[in-house]
Amino acid sequence: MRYMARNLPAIFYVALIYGFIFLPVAVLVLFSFQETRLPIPPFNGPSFKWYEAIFSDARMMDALGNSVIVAVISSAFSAALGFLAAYSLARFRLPTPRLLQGILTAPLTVSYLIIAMGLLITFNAINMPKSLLTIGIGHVVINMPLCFAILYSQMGEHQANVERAARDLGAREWQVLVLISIPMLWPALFASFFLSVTFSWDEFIIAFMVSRFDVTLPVEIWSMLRTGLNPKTNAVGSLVFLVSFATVIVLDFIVFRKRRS
Amino acid sequence: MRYMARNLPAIFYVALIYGFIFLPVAVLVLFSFQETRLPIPPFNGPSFKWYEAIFSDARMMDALGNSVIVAVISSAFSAALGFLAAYSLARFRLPTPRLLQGILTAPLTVSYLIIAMGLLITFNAINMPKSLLTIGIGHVVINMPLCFAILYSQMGEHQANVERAARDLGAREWQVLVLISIPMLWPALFASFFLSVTFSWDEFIIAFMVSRFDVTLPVEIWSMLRTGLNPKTNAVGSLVFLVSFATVIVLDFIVFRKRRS
Amino acid sequence: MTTPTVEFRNITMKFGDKVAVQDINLSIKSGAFVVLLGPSGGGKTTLLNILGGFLEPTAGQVLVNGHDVTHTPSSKRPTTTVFQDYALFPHMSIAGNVAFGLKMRGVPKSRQNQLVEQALDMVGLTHTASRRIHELSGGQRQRIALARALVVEPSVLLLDEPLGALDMKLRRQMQEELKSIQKRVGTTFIHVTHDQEEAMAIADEIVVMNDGFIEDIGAPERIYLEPASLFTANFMGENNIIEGRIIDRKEGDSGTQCLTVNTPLGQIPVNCVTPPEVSEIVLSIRPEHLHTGEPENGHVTLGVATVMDSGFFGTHHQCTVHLGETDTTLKVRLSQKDMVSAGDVVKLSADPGDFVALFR
Amino acid sequence: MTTPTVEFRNITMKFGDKVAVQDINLSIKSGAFVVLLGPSGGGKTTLLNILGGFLEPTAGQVLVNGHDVTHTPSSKRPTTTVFQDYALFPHMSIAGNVAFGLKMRGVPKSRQNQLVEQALDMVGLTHTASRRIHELSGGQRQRIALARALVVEPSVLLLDEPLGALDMKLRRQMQEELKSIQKRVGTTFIHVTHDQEEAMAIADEIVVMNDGFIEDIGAPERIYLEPASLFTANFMGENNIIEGRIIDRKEGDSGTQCLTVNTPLGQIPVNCVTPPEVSEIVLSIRPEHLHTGEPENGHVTLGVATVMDSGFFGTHHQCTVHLGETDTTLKVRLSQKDMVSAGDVVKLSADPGDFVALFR
Repeated sequence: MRYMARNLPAIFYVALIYGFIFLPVAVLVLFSFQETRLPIPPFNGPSFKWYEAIFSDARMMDALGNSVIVAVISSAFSAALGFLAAYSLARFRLPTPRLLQGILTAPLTVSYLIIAMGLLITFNAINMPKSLLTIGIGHVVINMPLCFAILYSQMGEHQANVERAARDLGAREWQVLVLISIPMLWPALFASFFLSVTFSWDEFIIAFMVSRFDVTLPVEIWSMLRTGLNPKTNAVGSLVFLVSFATVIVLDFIVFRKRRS
Repeated sequence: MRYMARNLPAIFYVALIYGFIFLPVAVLVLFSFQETRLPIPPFNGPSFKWYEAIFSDARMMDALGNSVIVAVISSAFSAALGFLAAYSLARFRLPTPRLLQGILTAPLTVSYLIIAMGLLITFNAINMPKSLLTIGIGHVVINMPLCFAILYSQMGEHQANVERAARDLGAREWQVLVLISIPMLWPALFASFFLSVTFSWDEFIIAFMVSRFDVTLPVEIWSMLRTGLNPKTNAVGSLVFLVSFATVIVLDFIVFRKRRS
Repeated sequence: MTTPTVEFRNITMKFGDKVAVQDINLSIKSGAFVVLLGPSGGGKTTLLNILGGFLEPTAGQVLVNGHDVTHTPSSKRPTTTVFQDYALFPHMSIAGNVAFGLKMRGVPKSRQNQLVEQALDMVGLTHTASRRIHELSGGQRQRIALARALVVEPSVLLLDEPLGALDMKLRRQMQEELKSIQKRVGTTFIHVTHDQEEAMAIADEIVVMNDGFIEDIGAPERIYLEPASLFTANFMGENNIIEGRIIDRKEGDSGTQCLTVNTPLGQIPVNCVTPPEVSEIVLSIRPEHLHTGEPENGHVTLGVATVMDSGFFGTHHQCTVHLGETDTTLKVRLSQKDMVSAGDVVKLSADPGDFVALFR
Repeated sequence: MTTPTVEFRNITMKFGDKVAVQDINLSIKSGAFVVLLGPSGGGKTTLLNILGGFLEPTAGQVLVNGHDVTHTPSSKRPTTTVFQDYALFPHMSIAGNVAFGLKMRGVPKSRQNQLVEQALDMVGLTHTASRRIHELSGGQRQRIALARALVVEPSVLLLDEPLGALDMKLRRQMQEELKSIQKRVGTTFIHVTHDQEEAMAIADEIVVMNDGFIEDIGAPERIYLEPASLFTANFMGENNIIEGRIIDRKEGDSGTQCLTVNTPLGQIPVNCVTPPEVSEIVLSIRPEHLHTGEPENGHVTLGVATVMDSGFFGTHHQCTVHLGETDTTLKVRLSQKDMVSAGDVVKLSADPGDFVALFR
């Protein structure tokens, strides 16, 4: 009894919800194409001049470069360390699934603001100067639990059985890891890495608090926002959004194709 | 072949990773009990005087009240709207699971900074004054996709079959919803609500950008941080952490117990 | 003629391009225990869903007790369903589950309690009334689903592979129980399964479905011993299929024709009610109808065969034998105490009455 | 005496407080197809895992070809395993899967290719060599898992419910195939299953396990026809269990004792090799060993019974009958063409040789 007519209100409702969620982002993107200086109606674009302004702004380009470096390197560490943690934990039978769930999800619920404050105190205490390195360490702290949770969820009974089969056929532990476990978990490793990249790419508060001269793009946007919203800030914002959105789409696509082939 | 000795390195590694993740938070909490003004070693506590200072600070207490109001009301809306969206979407068979996964996860990957900028422009455009209401709307925008994803994941084939059984026995649509669907999804609704509460509770950037006079606790912490880190900021930070951590623990406990009984 | 309880008239169901059932006509009379049997994807569950009101057919009509219910929602039909996953309400007590349908019908509370108790008594679970679903075993859940569906006194009870989730022993036990409950309450049961043993054990009438069509309808004995189609012959238990050619047709007793069929195993006389026009046919014979040793009176000899392998199955031995002359491999079922082993040479014979001629 | 291929000596395995297997002693001779049969939780998979090197026993020793392997890791044992979920390597081709064990053993590449081709040929899947796992059907995956485990020429092949995931038809077919491959390669197979029909069909020797103990060991025919324990009698197919009391003991032929047992069905003479000291025993008789109609020569009559219900199962009818005088209910298997229905009254008889005396 799947009547199209009966479904119409439901379709309408889902569309409305999506409109509500994406409206702010859509407005942001729209006004980045505004011709005049003020991002208020009426819209008088489209104009690409604010995008041109960004790309000819050296500070902005530096920040973009920093963002990419921090995102890629910290994500590689997050995925690698998360994999090792998941691989270690998967060797045990934990007393209760609830404890396990707690271990996996607890770090994900700690606020970035709190982590930022904690990192700041820690770096002060050990006299570590603020730099891209400290931002990177901060991003590993927030992304590794995520990678850990994703990778652990893929290490089920079947994975354990396949590893057992490899051992049964004469493989040593390192051969099991290199020839079986890592190749089998490749899609999950890939997904963890790219998700970490998107989270690192648009993380603001940690990057702001543990950086000084070398800053990432979100921090640069923040300082621009001090002079108020204008189409240039919107253009940078849209760019940040576009990159992270594209990464998620590409990720979905590649991981999905990997699983089918 | 589960030798304890062979497992020791793995246990050690997992412990190390957890130490790394929780070290910043632990340091933050530790130095909130510092006796003197500067949060640097050596530790000379424990002293509760900074906690006393917070609770006698009227601005701080106002912010705390605001945070609670925004968290509870916005989370109630998020859970309710998310439920309706999931319930609507569960009526269809979507062409591909990939599309569905995209719909569910895409909003979760948009940066809070971008959403904050978009909201600011939108509220400016419609001339909506900054207030607790705008913060609340912002938090619904970020939390509803989460509630939606959690609730949708619980509406599987079995849930659909149980609803079908209720219809088969003569229940009308509203009876199915009230007598079957909502009671069956109660643990998931509960989980969505409380997770939203924790995310709203410690969200900073949206709250900062769309508020003016009435602010939430993270925004208040931010303004205190302008004068640098001190045991008082650490005490507030620890408090925020403690509340959200306790909420997650309670949530785990209640949802888990609900599922067993 | 009395009105059939259920009538499908030219029912067709398409999902996009895929045709799930095609132009089905089927009448089910009151009080029958009917089994829809077939492989998955054969259309049997689709037909059940159309009757239950969970699917609306692309074309055709469904009548229950003579009333057209094609467009009636499931909540208003005089049918109830026992689902494969039972679909019990996990947040209600056992009594709450059973009472649900009565509550929806506005039955007074005191009468509800009385009927729920009767229904629980029928399935032997009165003592569980206040328990919760997750405290019950699989077999008990199955019984509660049955009680919940029967308590509202439907005209037809639909059972969608209700025993699929149970293990073999429990399954056989529940089959007996289902059969005896059906006899007691007298409600028409329509039961979907892909297990031919289950179908034979419980059905008054079996409807064999394949690929959206009805292959055969009849009593279990008839379907097993004289399958109407090649598909049915293969689906219902093990079978040997032998190709042959009609070389003679004679009028037999009582309106049947007696065909003489030339096969690799020799000429075999077969009786047939509606003989085919073509001369190429196949004969089927079941493993238990092939005999070894000296042929009995009236049996035809089929040649000398070598045993390829032999397996013991408790109540019988199952062998594969090979007839060297004609390069034919046959499955033969021998008795428990016949001891044959690979390499033995046996004489094969059969009662010609056990051969069934099939032309589709 | 030759060394057994596998020897379990006083093997005990505890998981925390739970005892999975207790003090097992078992020898398996070279080239045998042994089936470990029992209900889940009976300890059979634990025993297999101890032999495969995936579990270390709490106490006892495991010997393969006379060498103690109790503490040898699985990678160094001359055993390989076919897992229930096949555990194939999803990121490798079929050929890559089969070659894995050879690669780990450092077999030269050209020899690898040759052996892989032979192994794929053995399971009839040479044409799939370059395909990926997900392109194969369940039965094909099962065959690849078999080829992968056999290509390294293990002393013992362990099969952990390898047919559990297949449907009934494919399952019976794979049973025959397993049996014939085992005959060809001559490797010792140890196969775990909970399906007694599967066990009877493929085993040279069945080891019945329950609750961590071995209940019975023997050839399928012996286990089915003369079960050594009440558990075995009930687990292997259907059975009627009748309580009785020994009222007389006589020396019989060839060292057996002939007991006379008083039962509700009358006095029944039973032959017994090792008679019990107690006088309270039970007799088991299979449904197919109860006959209706005039008793044959040498059979004992068991009384007059009323048919309670009767089901058709294709090759036979299965009935429940009730002996009113003694209030005994029995299961009886009648032939395909015996038509009885509920309410019929039948005379029951049986060959006394078909009764089995059980005392544990």
